[in-house]
Amino acid sequence: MKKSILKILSHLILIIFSLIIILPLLWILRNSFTNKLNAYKIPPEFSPIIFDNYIEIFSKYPFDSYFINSFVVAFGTTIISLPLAAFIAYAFAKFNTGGKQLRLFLLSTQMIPPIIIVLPIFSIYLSLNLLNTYLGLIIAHITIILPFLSWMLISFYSRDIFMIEAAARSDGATRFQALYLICLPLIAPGLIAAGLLGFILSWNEFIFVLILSGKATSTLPIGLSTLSTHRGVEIALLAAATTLTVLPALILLPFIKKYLIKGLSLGALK
Amino acid sequence: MSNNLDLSDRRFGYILTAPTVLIITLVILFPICFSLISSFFDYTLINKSFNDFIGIDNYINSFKDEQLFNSIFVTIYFVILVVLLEFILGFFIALLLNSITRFKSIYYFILLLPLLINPIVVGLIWRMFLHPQLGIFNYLLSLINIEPVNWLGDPQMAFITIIFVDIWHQVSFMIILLLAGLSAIPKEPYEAAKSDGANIYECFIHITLPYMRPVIVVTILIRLIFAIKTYDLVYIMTKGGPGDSTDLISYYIYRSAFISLNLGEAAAMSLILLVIIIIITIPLFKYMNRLD
Amino acid sequence: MKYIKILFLVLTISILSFSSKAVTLNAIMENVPDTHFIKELLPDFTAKTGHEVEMDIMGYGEMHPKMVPSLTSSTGSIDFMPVDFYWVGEFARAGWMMPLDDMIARDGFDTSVYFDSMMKLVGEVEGTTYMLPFYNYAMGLTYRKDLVADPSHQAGFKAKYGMDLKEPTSWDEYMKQVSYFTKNGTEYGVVNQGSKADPIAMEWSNYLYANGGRFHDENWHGELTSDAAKQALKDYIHNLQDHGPVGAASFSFDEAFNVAAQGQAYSYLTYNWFMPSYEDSSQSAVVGKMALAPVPGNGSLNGAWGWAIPTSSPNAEAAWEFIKWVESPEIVAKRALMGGAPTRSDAFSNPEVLAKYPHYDALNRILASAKNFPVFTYTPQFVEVMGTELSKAVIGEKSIDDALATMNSELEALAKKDGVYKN
Amino acid sequence: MQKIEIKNLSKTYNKNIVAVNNISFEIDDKDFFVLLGPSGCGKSTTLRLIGGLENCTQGNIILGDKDITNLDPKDRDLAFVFQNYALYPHMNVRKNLSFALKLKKTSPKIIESKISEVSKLLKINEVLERKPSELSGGQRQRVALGRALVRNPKAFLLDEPLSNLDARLRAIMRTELIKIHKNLKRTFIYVTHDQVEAMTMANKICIMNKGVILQIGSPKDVYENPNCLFVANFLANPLNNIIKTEIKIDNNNILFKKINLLINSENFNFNITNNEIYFSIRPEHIYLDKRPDTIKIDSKIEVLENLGHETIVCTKIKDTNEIIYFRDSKNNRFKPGEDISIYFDLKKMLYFDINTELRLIEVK
Repeated sequence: MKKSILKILSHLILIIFSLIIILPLLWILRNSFTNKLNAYKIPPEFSPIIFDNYIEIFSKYPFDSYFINSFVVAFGTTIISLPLAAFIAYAFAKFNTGGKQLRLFLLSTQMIPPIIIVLPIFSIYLSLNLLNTYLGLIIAHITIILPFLSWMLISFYSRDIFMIEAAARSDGATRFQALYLICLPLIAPGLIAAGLLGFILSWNEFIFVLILSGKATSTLPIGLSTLSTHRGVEIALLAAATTLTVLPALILLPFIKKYLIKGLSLGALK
Repeated sequence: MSNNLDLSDRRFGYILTAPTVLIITLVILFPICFSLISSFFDYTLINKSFNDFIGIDNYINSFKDEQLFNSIFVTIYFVILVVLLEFILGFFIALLLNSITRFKSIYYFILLLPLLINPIVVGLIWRMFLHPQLGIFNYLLSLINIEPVNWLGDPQMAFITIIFVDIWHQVSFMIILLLAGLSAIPKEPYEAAKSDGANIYECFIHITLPYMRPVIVVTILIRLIFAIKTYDLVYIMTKGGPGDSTDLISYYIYRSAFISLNLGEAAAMSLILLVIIIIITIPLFKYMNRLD
Repeated sequence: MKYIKILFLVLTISILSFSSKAVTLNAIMENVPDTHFIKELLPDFTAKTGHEVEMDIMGYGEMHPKMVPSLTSSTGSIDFMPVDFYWVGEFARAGWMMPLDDMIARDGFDTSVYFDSMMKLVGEVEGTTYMLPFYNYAMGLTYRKDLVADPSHQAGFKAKYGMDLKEPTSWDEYMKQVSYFTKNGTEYGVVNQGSKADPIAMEWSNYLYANGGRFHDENWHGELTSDAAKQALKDYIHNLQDHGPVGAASFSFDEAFNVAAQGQAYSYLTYNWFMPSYEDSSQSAVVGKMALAPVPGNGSLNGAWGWAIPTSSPNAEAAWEFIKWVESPEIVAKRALMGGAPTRSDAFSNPEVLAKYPHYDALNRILASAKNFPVFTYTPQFVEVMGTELSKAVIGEKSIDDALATMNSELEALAKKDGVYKN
Repeated sequence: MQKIEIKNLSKTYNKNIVAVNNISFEIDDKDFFVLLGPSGCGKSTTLRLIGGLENCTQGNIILGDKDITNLDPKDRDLAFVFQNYALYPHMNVRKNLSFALKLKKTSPKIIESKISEVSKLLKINEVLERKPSELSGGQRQRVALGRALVRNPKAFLLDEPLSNLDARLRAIMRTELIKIHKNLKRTFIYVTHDQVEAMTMANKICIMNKGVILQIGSPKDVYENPNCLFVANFLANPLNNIIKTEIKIDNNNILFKKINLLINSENFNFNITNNEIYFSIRPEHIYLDKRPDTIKIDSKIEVLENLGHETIVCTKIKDTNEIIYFRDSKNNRFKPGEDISIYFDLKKMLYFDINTELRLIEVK
């Protein structure tokens, strides 16, 4: 009895919390189907649904290419960063490679405002012909995302996981096989969470893309900032573009369900 | 004396570490050294040369700069409040999410959404919502007879508003990390504790917290660094105002680099900032090492 | 050896002349209507010259950071660029702009079609022409002409102040109108753009000029502690707090415009090109009700963008072709008809344009009398200082005198640093 | 013929914590070799060192005639069974069993036949498609064992494999392990802290404490002839009776002061340097009837522990505070508080030096 009351209370709090998160987003959704005049009308009035904003962001602005570029860069960054982060975190957790100094070094590179580093990187890229390329953007994003993912994953390599790894080693696995056949699947919740954050960080990164990209490789944040013009914010277009921006979450949903919600039962350990 | 196996263990560690360290070093170390050097010169984008060595003048100027100190204090308040509130709220929500089984993915999906929205957009849309006359917030408040709130036009209120919007936007970051940590805790200790008659609170103190400690420390550490680097939100929402009530240090440095084009001074301020961050994070870092 | 050299030279020249025949010009442009209009007209340019133009369109805030790294490097990726008057001093000082005098003389481009003040703002720097003016954002008074024309208000105003209600020409008259229309016919007498940095700095400059003040004298000695400046700031705070909406201290032009566009304010001192926006029924509830006038008391602040060619431009000659094309009378007239904000004065007397946009008459008057903001290397920094100090004065964190004194001393310090200050 | 030789093996953690201190021993082929000792004695570490899961600080491990000290675990061909099984939680039982074979690139056919053979032997053929988390403790234990068996390794290293099972299952698995060992004819190295397991399964027991080896020998040997007090104490069920006492020798008699026990000195031929010693007598060497070479002691019953098939009797020796345990094969024979006479088997009494705790050697 007491348990079910607790459950209901939990859901109640979660519903309120979800509402706080989602109501502003629904208001954005609503504004994406109206024009600026109606978006700002107080008290709000019902207005006929129009799709002009969605058409305009693709006809007047190259949002299709912003989307593709964002996907390529964020996906590329995540795919490359994740294994590297998993490897270095393993080395930190298991062998304490490089000691505290290396860990602190890795993190301290991220404590400097990106504005300061991006200009020298611009000069390097200029001479290497990396400006306005996917590769250049992905490399830049890896450097600012990798340290965080590495740190995040250290704590997921628990003693239990190393024990199972030991079993694999005595079963005849090489160090590397034990790492990717056993350890990586076992830290899947951590990897998914890290991958998600890596993707999000790259998806939203602004300064590096601004300086290092060009027309061909500009990502969504640049496109979105375009809508804040000197003649005012194109709020209806912005609402439409934002609505599309959060769509990738739908793609991520099955992964979330599989790895994060259930968690990985390590019940077989004991 | 170490034997071959120790050696090959260590070698394996180096092999796994090398790619990351290499990339980071190649891409970031040069810019950092560059800015370190430029901080000792009158190095501006207008006059890009290392001709005018001025020693530590940039640092002295920074220390004399009242605005900079104001920014540092504003940033410290901001970071502490944001990280603390987001952590408490995030941990609470993560625990709730971890305890339920139904509709979990729906909640999760919802809280993921704000993270996918660019901070610039977050700033713009919230500025619209919080418009004193034309925003939906004050309209809703007016329905229950509350006077229009001056969300961004009043120094104290603007600071609170920025913090609120940041929490709205970023609290999910905490939730995702903490929930991942929670889902990696084995179930057995809880079952054992419950059979020993422990209540929820005792389970939390004696099982959840100890298991979660490393994840908590890392989460706070990472969030702390991100919070210190926040600039887009104030750039969009307040431009650091009214007055200089929301003038975060990263935005200050941004202006010094891109508006004043004074890279040498911006670099000096960045390095001062770096030292401050390290001073703040080292206790956390030490604490974490003690856990191993 | 000599022959090889000659051969090489011939080769280079032929390559250069070939490349000048058909190149792709790259530019970073602001996301404003004019940019989109030019984009629409580009096929005409390509047909005439064979050159293609690739425009990377972005928000104002992103342009400067985006352009600067490219300008500082020896091999540029930008062929021509719009330059905000903010950046003119800085770009000239850094040597990022190519002098255009030779080309102008060679091709006989007539620069007298631009207002003098416009050429001073975004044309010449210390006698050298680096830019041709592109589009203007001079500030004016936008106000509710329907309210002014309303007989009941005319009677009421006359009864209260003993003067006729009409388009205000003197500052005092305007201040009375602001006071009159507050909570009377509409919600607010005025809406201000009080947000930090450029919105408040630009807006207050109109107040300064309208009160007869100025930033500095000929020798760059600051005049911001003058009585006129004090009165200007007093007026500004008074308007913002007593006759404007709550929260105007945080408004950027977007918020302020929306208040006016929703019909909640009698007047808004702002950029003239908000007029087409007021007439756009998808964002305005005051279609046909707004009028533009010079800021009363000859207070209009000038503002404009110019066209420049970076010294690092790989295709300078083709870029000049483009600027000549885009500033040709026909194209400027077309841009004006599409709803742009041109700077050529002939566009303002074009009957076709005037028929479509009656406010161009007022704009003509504004541009003829508009005063410039201090243009020097440190304009952006000075705007920052102004933004902070004015904002502090508005929220009461600093007294009017203190804020103005700080602005004054910072202006002098920056002018000294730049070398324009003369003893 | 694969003999395992451990030579001067040491393991030190963090430069100062010595887990294993210079140990040497040999394991013959097909031995069931048990490393026995209390927790933290270094037995598990020794096993992990042999398996290559830890790197030794010093010493050598020789398998057959090959030095495997620095060999990677995968190249040692030794199968490990872990105390908590360490099954791969993300793989089902079949995949758990086939993991090692797949790594060796064994053909699928052979893998299949191996798995069916082993799973039948261990009675887990019904659960092959389940994940470890869906198995009972006993089944998990069998899978862990099966994972080692399918590999047909040179030797099996078992680290307290039965300790997580309940008493009944443990007894069953014990016999099964003995059977498996007999059938496989392979070397088993088995770590446990349970002397019953050690005694029943081993053909050689190695008793460790504090990182050093105390005694190695057959179960009978170490049981009957413990070389030190620790071994004597550890190999006893339920408890060894150990009494620290002052002795007094006069003429032909020796007096154990603590319990007022006077025995004839022909039963006590030791050189002692101290007038204090430990002596021990196991519960099963205390009788209720007089037999040859026994000595009578009067005592009073304190507590009776009825185990069903026997009773553990706890008595207090008359006029002392010393408690003595012994076993009575009949139940419900006594009542607490009752006075009884018990008989120590003089031939089974063991004596230990008070300082070194080593067994006192009989002087001939």
